[in-house]
Amino acid sequence: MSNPATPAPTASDAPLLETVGLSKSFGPVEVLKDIGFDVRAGEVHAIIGENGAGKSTLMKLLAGHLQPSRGELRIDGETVALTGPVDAEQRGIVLVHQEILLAPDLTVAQNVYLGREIGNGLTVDDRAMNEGARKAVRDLGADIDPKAVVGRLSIARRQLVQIARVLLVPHRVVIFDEPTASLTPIETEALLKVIADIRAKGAAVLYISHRLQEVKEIADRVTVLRDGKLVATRQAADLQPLDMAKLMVGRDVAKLYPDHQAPADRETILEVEDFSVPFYARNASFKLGKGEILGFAGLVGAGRTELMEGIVGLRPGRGTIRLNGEPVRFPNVDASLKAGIVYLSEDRKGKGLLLAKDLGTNLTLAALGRFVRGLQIDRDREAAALDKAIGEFDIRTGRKDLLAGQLSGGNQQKLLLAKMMMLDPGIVIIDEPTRGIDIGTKEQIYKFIVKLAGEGRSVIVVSSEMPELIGICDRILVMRSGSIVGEVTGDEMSEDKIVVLATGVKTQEAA
Amino acid sequence: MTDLAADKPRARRSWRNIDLTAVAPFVALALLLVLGAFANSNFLSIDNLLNVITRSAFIAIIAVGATFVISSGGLDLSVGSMVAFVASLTIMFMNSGVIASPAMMLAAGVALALLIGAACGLANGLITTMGRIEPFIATLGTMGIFRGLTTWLSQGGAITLRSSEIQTLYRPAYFGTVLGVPVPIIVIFVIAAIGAFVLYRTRYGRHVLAVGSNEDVARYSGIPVDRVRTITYVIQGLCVAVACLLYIPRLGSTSATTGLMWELQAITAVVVGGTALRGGVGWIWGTICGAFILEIVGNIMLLSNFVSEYLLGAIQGAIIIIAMLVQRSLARR
Amino acid sequence: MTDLAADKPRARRSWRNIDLTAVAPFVALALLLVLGAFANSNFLSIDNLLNVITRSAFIAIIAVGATFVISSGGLDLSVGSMVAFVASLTIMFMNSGVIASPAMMLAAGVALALLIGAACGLANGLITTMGRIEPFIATLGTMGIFRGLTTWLSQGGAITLRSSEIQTLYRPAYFGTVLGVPVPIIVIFVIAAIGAFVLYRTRYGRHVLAVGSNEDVARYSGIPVDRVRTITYVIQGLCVAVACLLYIPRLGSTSATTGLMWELQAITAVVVGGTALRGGVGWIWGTICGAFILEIVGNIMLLSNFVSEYLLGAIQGAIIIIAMLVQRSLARR
Amino acid sequence: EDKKVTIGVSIPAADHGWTAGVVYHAERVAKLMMEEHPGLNVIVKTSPDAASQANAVQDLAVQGIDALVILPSDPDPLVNAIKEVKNKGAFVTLVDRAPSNNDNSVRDLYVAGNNTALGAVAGQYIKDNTPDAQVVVIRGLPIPIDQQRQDGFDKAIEGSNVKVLEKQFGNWNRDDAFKVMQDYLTKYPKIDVVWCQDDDMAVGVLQAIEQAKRTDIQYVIAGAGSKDMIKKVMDGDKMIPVDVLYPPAMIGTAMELTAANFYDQVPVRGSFILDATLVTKENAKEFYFPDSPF
Ligand SMILES: Nc1ncnc2c1ncn2[C@@H]1O[C@H](COP(=O)(O)OP(=O)(O)OP(=O)(O)O)[C@@H](O)[C@H]1O
Ligand SMILES: Nc1ncnc2c1ncn2[C@@H]1O[C@H](COP(=O)(O)OP(=O)(O)OP(=O)(O)O)[C@@H](O)[C@H]1O
Ligand SMILES: [Mg+2]
Ligand SMILES: [Mg+2]
Repeated sequence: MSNPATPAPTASDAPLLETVGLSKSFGPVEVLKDIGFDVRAGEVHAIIGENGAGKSTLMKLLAGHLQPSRGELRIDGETVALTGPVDAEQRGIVLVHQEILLAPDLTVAQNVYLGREIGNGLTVDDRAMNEGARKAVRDLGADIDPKAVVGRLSIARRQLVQIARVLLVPHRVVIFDEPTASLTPIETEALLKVIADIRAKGAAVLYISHRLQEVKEIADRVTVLRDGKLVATRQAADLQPLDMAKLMVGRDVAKLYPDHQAPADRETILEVEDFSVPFYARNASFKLGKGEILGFAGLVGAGRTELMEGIVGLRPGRGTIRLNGEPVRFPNVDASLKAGIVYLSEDRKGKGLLLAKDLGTNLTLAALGRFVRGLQIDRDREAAALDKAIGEFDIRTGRKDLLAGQLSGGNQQKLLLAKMMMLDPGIVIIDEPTRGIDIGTKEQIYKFIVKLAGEGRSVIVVSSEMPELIGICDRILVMRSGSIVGEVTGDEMSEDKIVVLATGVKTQEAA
Repeated sequence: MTDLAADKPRARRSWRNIDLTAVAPFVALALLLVLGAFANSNFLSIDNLLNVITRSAFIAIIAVGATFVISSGGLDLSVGSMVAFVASLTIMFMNSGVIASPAMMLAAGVALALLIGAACGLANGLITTMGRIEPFIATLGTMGIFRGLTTWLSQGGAITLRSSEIQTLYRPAYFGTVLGVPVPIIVIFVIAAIGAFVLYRTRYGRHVLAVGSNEDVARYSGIPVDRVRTITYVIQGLCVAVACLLYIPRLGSTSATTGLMWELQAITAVVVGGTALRGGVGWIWGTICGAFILEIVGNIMLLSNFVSEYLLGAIQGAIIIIAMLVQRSLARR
Repeated sequence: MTDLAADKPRARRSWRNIDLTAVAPFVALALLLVLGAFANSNFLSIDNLLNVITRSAFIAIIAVGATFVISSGGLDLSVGSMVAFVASLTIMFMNSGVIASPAMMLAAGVALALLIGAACGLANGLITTMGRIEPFIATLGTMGIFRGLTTWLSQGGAITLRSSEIQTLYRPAYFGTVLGVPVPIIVIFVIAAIGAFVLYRTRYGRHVLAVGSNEDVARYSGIPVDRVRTITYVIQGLCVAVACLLYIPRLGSTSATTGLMWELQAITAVVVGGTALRGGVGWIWGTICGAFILEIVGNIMLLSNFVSEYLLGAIQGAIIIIAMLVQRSLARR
Repeated sequence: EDKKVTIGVSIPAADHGWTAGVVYHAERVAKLMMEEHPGLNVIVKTSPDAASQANAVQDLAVQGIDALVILPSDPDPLVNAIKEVKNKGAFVTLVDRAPSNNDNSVRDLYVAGNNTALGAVAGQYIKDNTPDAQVVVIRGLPIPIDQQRQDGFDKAIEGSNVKVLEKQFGNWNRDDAFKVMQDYLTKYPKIDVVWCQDDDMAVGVLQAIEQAKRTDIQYVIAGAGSKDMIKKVMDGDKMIPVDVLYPPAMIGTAMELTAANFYDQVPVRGSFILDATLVTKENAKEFYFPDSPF
């Protein structure tokens, strides 16, 4: 990389980037208060905190996407006022967003080089850019056709494209805002290698993640935010994941996964037989018992999301579905919702919430029928439901009149969960339930899933995080390239076993 | 209850972000009224104002329907020719004499107009949703179809309501007054009130806004997106029919040029009223205000005597742009 | 690695989704040619085809500009009246006699037309971008302004090119041929080729598509969104000017009705050609094909004997819808 | 004479050559009349379509008028609006376009060109000069006056050998007429005469014929009397041997007559129908106004 200064690969003492009394308010609400911390060349500095603690906001301030309300930002000891993301990029500060920011109609290569196309003055050199993009993506351990249109890629692939795009900019500080949230272990591993590489070349990395194990592995220092305030900055070596969790949440997080007894003999409630979703899933068959928590594991692109979307009628699919023994057909989601099956999309911004509408509107959207009195929507009842949901799901929001898009990522997930639970479903399919969710909230969501099962509802959890599948599921099905390739239950449930099935490659340990 | 506290900030916020968008068209209207008063002393006379508001009825009523279509993310360019088509068929039916009693005939004609309007709207809705054709193009196509059929029905001439009994009976629908208020003005406000109720208070209205805001989210929430969209076009068709029912007693006759360009006026009224063309929000009362603005601009042009008649179109265009600029600068904090 | 298997289905899918969208208009065109051959034996004669393609030149050229505007997420409803405005000013200049030599005068006129076109486009661009007014409304406003000014310039009548020397000199620009190919056809293809080059091969073209696809992303990527958008309108204005330069030698005169409704035709051509109105993609060659389709539909109607003259508009509307349905059903796997 | 009189004049917007002529003459005559009668105020308003013309009439009434001179863009839809003004006591002069019910409940004075005659004169000329002609027709817009012209034409050639090959709409627009003519030329190998009903459209027709280099077409008959076409007749252009007059200046006639009702004690109620004169090389000079926009 073309880093202007290439200090020794060890962390130097002079801070590259420093904040003093940095604060940010949205309207009357101050979401960041007096943040003072620093980033040194050649270090990986992790930022952790609960959902809504202000991590993304802080990063946006550093990368010029937002302007601070108070306080200052110093680069190489010099106070600067960033005018925008482009200004920050020119100073070598680049940001991989938490949300995916790509132009959906353009190809991978076009996105990767957007705004800094290769070419002579006038024309662009597509061949060179395709090559460059292919290489950049391959460096991240993925193989994506550079000519593919981004809008048709899965979220994980888009995330990789976005990372590739940012890493092509000459950089001194790279900020990753939950880069691994939508990645599976294999891609995550590749990304962690890339990060180590960046550090080795002398640049600094700011790394946000809710996967504390990952933080422990990669970070040199850890800064913890809580409620917009900086709680502590420590050497990573001095902290265990549970310590981090404690600093974040402000209390002990003893046990992440709740106890949960699988009922002995379950009656089958949902039976899927030979179900195919064209281009994505082939001949899937499985049964779901009453009160069961069934996991779906697999690598990114295994077709789990599409299979579930096919089942609930969001995509055209073929095959037999039996509900309580009766064959049913779901030509659209409306039908499956009426049958008591809800599906929570992994893409909460694109498919889960109306970002430009308020919380109440979002909460009641799917179950609006319950809030109608006469012809009218009963707004009092709607407001009461919002209060209840905010309490029950612990949605952290300064004010109730925010728009859904102004909630932090994790709180959006909780709102989505609350929204779909309004339907009082018998079967819940949750796709990536804890993507981008802090550890404290995770604990709550797991508890909630187990509670659902305890109430006699059935839950399907699609997740790329194997520990959570193992932690809460009664049974895990593994998908590879669109097919269900195996099942692990009881004591067999281990990451190794799942990885073997998911990749089709025997790992050394397993062999 | 627990909401008392929450209600306050909501009010404040909405005052900042939302209400100014909603208020802006009314400010523009007020400015125009002042301008008009300078242009001609008769402008602010009750007679003139009632005249202007009365005749904005066609566009205002159609634009209420357009607010639904637009806020669900659609567009309907066919409304102008739909007016011609629906009104022509209705007049032809009333001329046909299949029912002897004029009153019964009139009632049947009204029902027929509503039915045809709804059917035309349904056709638009199905073509855009089932056919997956961009609304712009689908309704451009039906615009040609409706107008073509009208031309064919009229064989290039005019279609005129013949029965003088029906005419006499029907006349008050446009020219009558209730407590001094012309009937069309009452109709405008009734239609707008119904529209506002449906859009803001009912489940269907919520669904319309959700679909316009993000189609995927709506679909994943189990909202029957295509049905919701289709119904917006049916509502638009019904509004067109109501406009026709006022149009027939006023002009008593249609031809191939009836309603020419009204679609653009209706859309302009909606947008001047603060509704964004990309969908997701809809301001029924703003729309009504937008329709008044358009009509008043024309009225001022006519009453004032300093504008060359050749420049009328140019000035109208300029005023629309200025009205939008006023609105934007207000809405932008 | 794990993805090798995954790449195959994707390749298949993109072949289906992308190429068919691009191919669909050509399929529709081919179907129309077959239909035309049945309608009248003269239809496929070289003379007729050259006639039709030649007269599609105005819409085709304007639609190339519209492809830029639309794929950047904008819309320009003012192009029709811009044609009238630019052509009128140009003729008036040529009539003014300020330059003695006809050839010089012609050259100056051409330069002036391009200049005015670009200026009109710039005005549109600035109003939409700086004024933050929806393009639909902004250009509806300028549509009124341009047409109003034209009416005023012509005092409602026609503006006719008077100098017969210039006329003789200029005539071949529309009626001339090069190796048997009419000049306007050559101009269509040259403009389309330039347009395709700019849109697909240059940095600016890339930015146009990025802005249309997602404005925020473009902004974060350091693309000057407003400037890119404004320039699309300038390109549109230049295309309008080129169309005017072909228009003037054809009839040698303009009036207040010149270019009426051309904006709708241009937009229809763009959409029939496969470009989506929401922006982000643009098919220049599809647009050209769309313009041919529109003109050929009219031509077939006239050459065939089964359609009543009153129903022409209806059938045209229906054919546009059918063409779109064909396109969608091809594009949808 | 210091009698204060206000005359409102409502005419269609200048959207093609003929209406432009109407606007021109209305303005011209208004100025002359106001010079002649100091107490007279003439307000001229143009409107693009029937509905807005109904509004314009209302707006004129609001300003207080003693007489309304109206050339309706589409007569039937305007009847109600006109009646309203008349019922308020204003003197109403209807120009050119008659509603289906054209009696003194609608107007006091009717001044018109003769649309039926415009068609009939053209038909008659074709019948007389080229008795076996194959004719193509380009109509205007699908509105009643167009229908009247067509009916007159059809009536005139009834029973003769003149054969109408086809009728299509050219929307009183040069470009559309050009296209329609091009297609006619493709479709019919032999065309003797073109009747295109309006001078504006003739411009497009002539260009299309010239471009196709067809020699079978003997002549084109247009109508209205625009300065360009009258000039061609005057110059003996073989393609335009005659023109059928339908003068936009009739609006001026109507305004003068209306003023006469107030200032001259002469009866002006009733119908005044102007001839659809056939303009030939001999009489063309009388109808040539080089300053008019039309
Ligand atoms: N534009 C905005 N307007 C108002 N409040 C906002 C806005 N953006 C963010 N917030 C609020 O600021 C707080 C911090 O949000 P931020 O996105 O920085 O959290 P985070 O730490 O990144 O959380 P997560 O882990 O869920 O991503 C939240 O309470 C959020 O609701
Ligand atoms: N845009 C696309 N076009 C064609 N095929 C695709 C596309 N996106 C994904 N696929 C293929 O579809 C299958 C499943 O995709 P997807 O990544 O959504 O699965 P998933 O198991 O839900 O993954 P995730 O963990 O991201 O939810 C894979 O075979 C993948 O290659
Ligand atoms: Mg965040
Ligand atoms: Mg998935």
